[in-house]
Amino acid sequence: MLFPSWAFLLFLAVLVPVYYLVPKRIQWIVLLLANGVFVCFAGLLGAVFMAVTIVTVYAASRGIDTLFISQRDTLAAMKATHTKEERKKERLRFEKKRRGILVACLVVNFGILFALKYGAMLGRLSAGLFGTKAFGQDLALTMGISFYTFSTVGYLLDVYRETIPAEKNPLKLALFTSFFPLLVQGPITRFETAGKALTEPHTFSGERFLSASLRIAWGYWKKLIVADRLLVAVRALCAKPDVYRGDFILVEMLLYAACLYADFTGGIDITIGVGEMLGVPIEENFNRPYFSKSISEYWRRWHITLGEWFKRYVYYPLSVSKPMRALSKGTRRFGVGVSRRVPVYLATLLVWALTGAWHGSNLTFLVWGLLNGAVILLSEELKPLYARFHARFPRLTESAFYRGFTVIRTVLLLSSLRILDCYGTVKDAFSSFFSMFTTWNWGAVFRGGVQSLGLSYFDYAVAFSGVLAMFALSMVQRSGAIRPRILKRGTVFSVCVLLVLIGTILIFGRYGFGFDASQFIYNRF
Amino acid sequence: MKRTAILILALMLLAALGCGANGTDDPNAVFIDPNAVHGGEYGELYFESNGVRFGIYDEAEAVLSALPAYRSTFTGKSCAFESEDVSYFYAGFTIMTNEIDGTDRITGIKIDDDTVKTPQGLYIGMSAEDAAAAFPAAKEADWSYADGTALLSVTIADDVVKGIVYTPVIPED
Amino acid sequence: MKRKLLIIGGVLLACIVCFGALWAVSRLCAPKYHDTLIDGHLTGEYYRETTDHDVLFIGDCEVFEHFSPVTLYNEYGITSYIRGGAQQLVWQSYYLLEDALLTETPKVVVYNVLALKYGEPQSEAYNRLNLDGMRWGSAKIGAIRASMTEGEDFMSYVFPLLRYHDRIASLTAEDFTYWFSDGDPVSFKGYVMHTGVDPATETPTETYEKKLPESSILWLERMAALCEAHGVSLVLIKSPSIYPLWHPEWDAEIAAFAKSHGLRYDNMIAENDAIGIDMQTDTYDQGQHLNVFGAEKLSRYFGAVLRDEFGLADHRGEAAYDADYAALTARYEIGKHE
Amino acid sequence: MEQLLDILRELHPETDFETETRLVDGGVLASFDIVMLITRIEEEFDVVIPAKDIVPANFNSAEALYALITRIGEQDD
Repeated sequence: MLFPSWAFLLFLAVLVPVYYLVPKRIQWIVLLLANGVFVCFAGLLGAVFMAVTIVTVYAASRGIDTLFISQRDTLAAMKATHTKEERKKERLRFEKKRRGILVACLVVNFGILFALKYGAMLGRLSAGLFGTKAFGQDLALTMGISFYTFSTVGYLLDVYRETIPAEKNPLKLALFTSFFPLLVQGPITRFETAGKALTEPHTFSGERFLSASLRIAWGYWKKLIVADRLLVAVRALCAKPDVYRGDFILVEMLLYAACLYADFTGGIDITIGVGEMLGVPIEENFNRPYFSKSISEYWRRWHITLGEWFKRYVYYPLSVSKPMRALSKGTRRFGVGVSRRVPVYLATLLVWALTGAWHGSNLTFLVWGLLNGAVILLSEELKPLYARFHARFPRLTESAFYRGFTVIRTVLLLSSLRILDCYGTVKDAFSSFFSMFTTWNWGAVFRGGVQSLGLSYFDYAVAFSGVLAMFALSMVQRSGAIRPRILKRGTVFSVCVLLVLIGTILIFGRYGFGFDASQFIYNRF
Repeated sequence: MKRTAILILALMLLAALGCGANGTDDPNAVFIDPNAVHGGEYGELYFESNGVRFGIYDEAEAVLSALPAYRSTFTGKSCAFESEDVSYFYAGFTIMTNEIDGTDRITGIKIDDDTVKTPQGLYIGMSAEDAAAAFPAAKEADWSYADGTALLSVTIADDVVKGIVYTPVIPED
Repeated sequence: MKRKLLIIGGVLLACIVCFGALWAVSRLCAPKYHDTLIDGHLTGEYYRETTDHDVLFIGDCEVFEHFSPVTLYNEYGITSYIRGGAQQLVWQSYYLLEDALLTETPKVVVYNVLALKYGEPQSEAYNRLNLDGMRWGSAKIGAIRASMTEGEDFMSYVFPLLRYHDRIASLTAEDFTYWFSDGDPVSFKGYVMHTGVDPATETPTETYEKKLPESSILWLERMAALCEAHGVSLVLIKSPSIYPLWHPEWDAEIAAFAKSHGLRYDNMIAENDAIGIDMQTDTYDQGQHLNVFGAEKLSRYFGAVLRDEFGLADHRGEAAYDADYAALTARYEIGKHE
Repeated sequence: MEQLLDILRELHPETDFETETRLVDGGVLASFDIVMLITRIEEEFDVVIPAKDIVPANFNSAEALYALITRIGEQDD
């Protein structure tokens, strides 16, 4: 059940009042039932896989927790009677047992994820997938499996690391895993924040409801007016790599950058808005990413929760793991510089390969991930060169022009990498990208090219003004969030803003049956 | 499009982008819409009469003027809308045309009686086995054989070919 | 407390203004069907009627372009109305009849059987043309649910803005002139007049299914039962167009159906000697539809049949009808001589 | 403590590590630097920093980092 559907709006319209009318004690149970309905509605098979994940993670986390307790008791008992060596041996024995449980659980969950994702790939030879949007639809059967698997496994790893105690009540864990807004486009939440808040009682507050509605409306606004409209042109451009080459690729890059931003941030705004409406805080997933000045900064502001997850549970553990440390010592022969870089290089590339694979099962995503990793490493290596450049031209590098230039450079760099999302094969992606430097057809783009993409001038005008509105909002957000300021000017003003948003969505949104007179070809065969 | 000079090493990718292109295409060529409809892509599913070869989506005017005069015409009106498809009656077959993006194009060729044969040798009234022998590929496709933009539909009733018609393949995007 | 009231008042006012604006935009964007695609205007015009009707014609363009209520009244005093629509499918005809029976009970209902060859929903465009103008009620809901093609959404019928919002980029003068008014009727009690002449030549042949779709016959059964329940005589006709073709097997099937249900069935193509339609002068599109001269001939013929068979009263002389049909005839004559 | 400050200055000469208390949150230490830092600390202090301790709280300031190193040091007694 995707966001722009009557079913989802009806689901919300029923859930929110009921959620606030039932006694506080059973609010979270109502939410759990709602999640159940949502998941089953999306597909029974998906519900089965989710149940497996919840059961295995719950069992593993309780197992690990009890092992911690018994370890503490036995060690305390042995303190008086055994030597330090024996106590250390005992501690290692417990650790081995806990690791066994953890690994078993990880294998089960990531096994399901891998089978569903790569099973789909082996079965499908069709053209390229789009970033997260097509990815979400592609696995509609198993609604949001990549999101809830990651957040639930993250919880298990936190328990394994003793940063949080295991949740005693399995239903509360089920509530965390199956929280319905997260199943469409994420983000990947942490148990400490969302998990706790889900079970706490919440009282209805008019202002929070209004603020949440504004955010949801803004999410729909970006999705239906900008994203779904530009997607038509992007799809047309990507469908025929042999026809749309040269400067079309630059147009494709820019359209796709705006389209994906509007779609992804729109979806997340709806998710966080729904969470806010139910009193559940959800981590921000974006922080005005297109204003980043470097690629590593960009990946700290785009899809933040995924980046955090990989850093916390893959990147750091990997880079300090025994094999990595042994490797680092082993390469000391080639000099300190090399031995210090080895763990970082390997960890970064592996994490980025996994990030690529997470996005989609097509080879293009893997290459996209590795390229991202390579560019990050490259820009790190060039840091000294940057420093020297800054030193020689301090005045230039402090100027606003240079800062603006770095922002544009980062956006173009990321958009270039994102071309890999568009095409089914890596060959197509690369040949299209490099055609930008060999073919000069800027004239053709504006003489018939742009019109052949399925959008009228009106559509381009609406999409462009939509992008301008998003850009303007980002500029305003530089000095703090905008919603408190709207709310500060009174309820009536906020309601007016909300109604204007809803009105413009209804009129300019790209949805429903287009009134297309040409479809009336009277066909008698 | 002149681009400013860029720090080569750090901006390896962007530098490649900035070096501009040596124009291989004619810069003011009008772009041909790849989704537009045009004739000549019907593969082996064409029809031939009086030495004139034509098929689905060919321009109607050219074909009609090349062929000898038609017997008469019929303009099919849809109930409410102005879109018209015109039928041109010839000896043994009928050509149907429709206006697509401003030009009249052939959207149907129907064989009316046994006085004419398709290039593959199919005619009205032949037995089903002879038809299968004459055009095996069409038989495998359950007598609804597509090639390029054209679709050949053969109607068979009690083992005799009753109807042969070429129509456009409806793309299911 | 006063502040709270102010807020609630302000919010309510904002909502009213917003919904008002959306209603206005919705009316602006909805196609008007007045100067172009006029067939879409027919369903709604029925509700302007002030007098009732002894005969109701229902069906597709072979009905609303073949019978002239003006001729029927001026020749025989028969009061009639045509509830027709472009490619009006059998279930749409059923529900339009059900809708009409809410407010009046005619003596005779005449249904053209050509549309029986379509067993399932055909085109979203035709659905909107025929159903948007319909009065809201169980009949309209039934008609929409039975007609919706794949991808159509019931809510877009309830709120037309959801369907036509794209049209904001392609509005014409017509949209603004008829923004808030429906404009004068485009038909003469449902009859759409054509004055052109385009003689018939030859019509294409086609391969066809021997038997009419099962679902269509079921709907015809329901229509017969509905008429019986209201004590209305149902007459089945095949209007005398020579194209689209009405195949002999279909004709036999309907004749059998009529016999088994005790209904009258006129295949007007076969009865043409009595009717006297000449497809060289009485058609405006090579025999597919009759022009005004053909329609008058057919009305003169069928009026006598209906009067004799069903004993219809001659309402000429009754003030209410005379006034109504006099105005209609005046407009009719202007249209005929344009 | 001085030894730790030398390592930090080697990575980022332009930052004043005595007073800075938002090394990670402020974006000074990227994930890249943290890994390099850990390998250097393990060389200098011969101490193994487990993955679970790599959290912003421990790396936000030099003092916090030093406290972490000493804590891990005692744990193995």
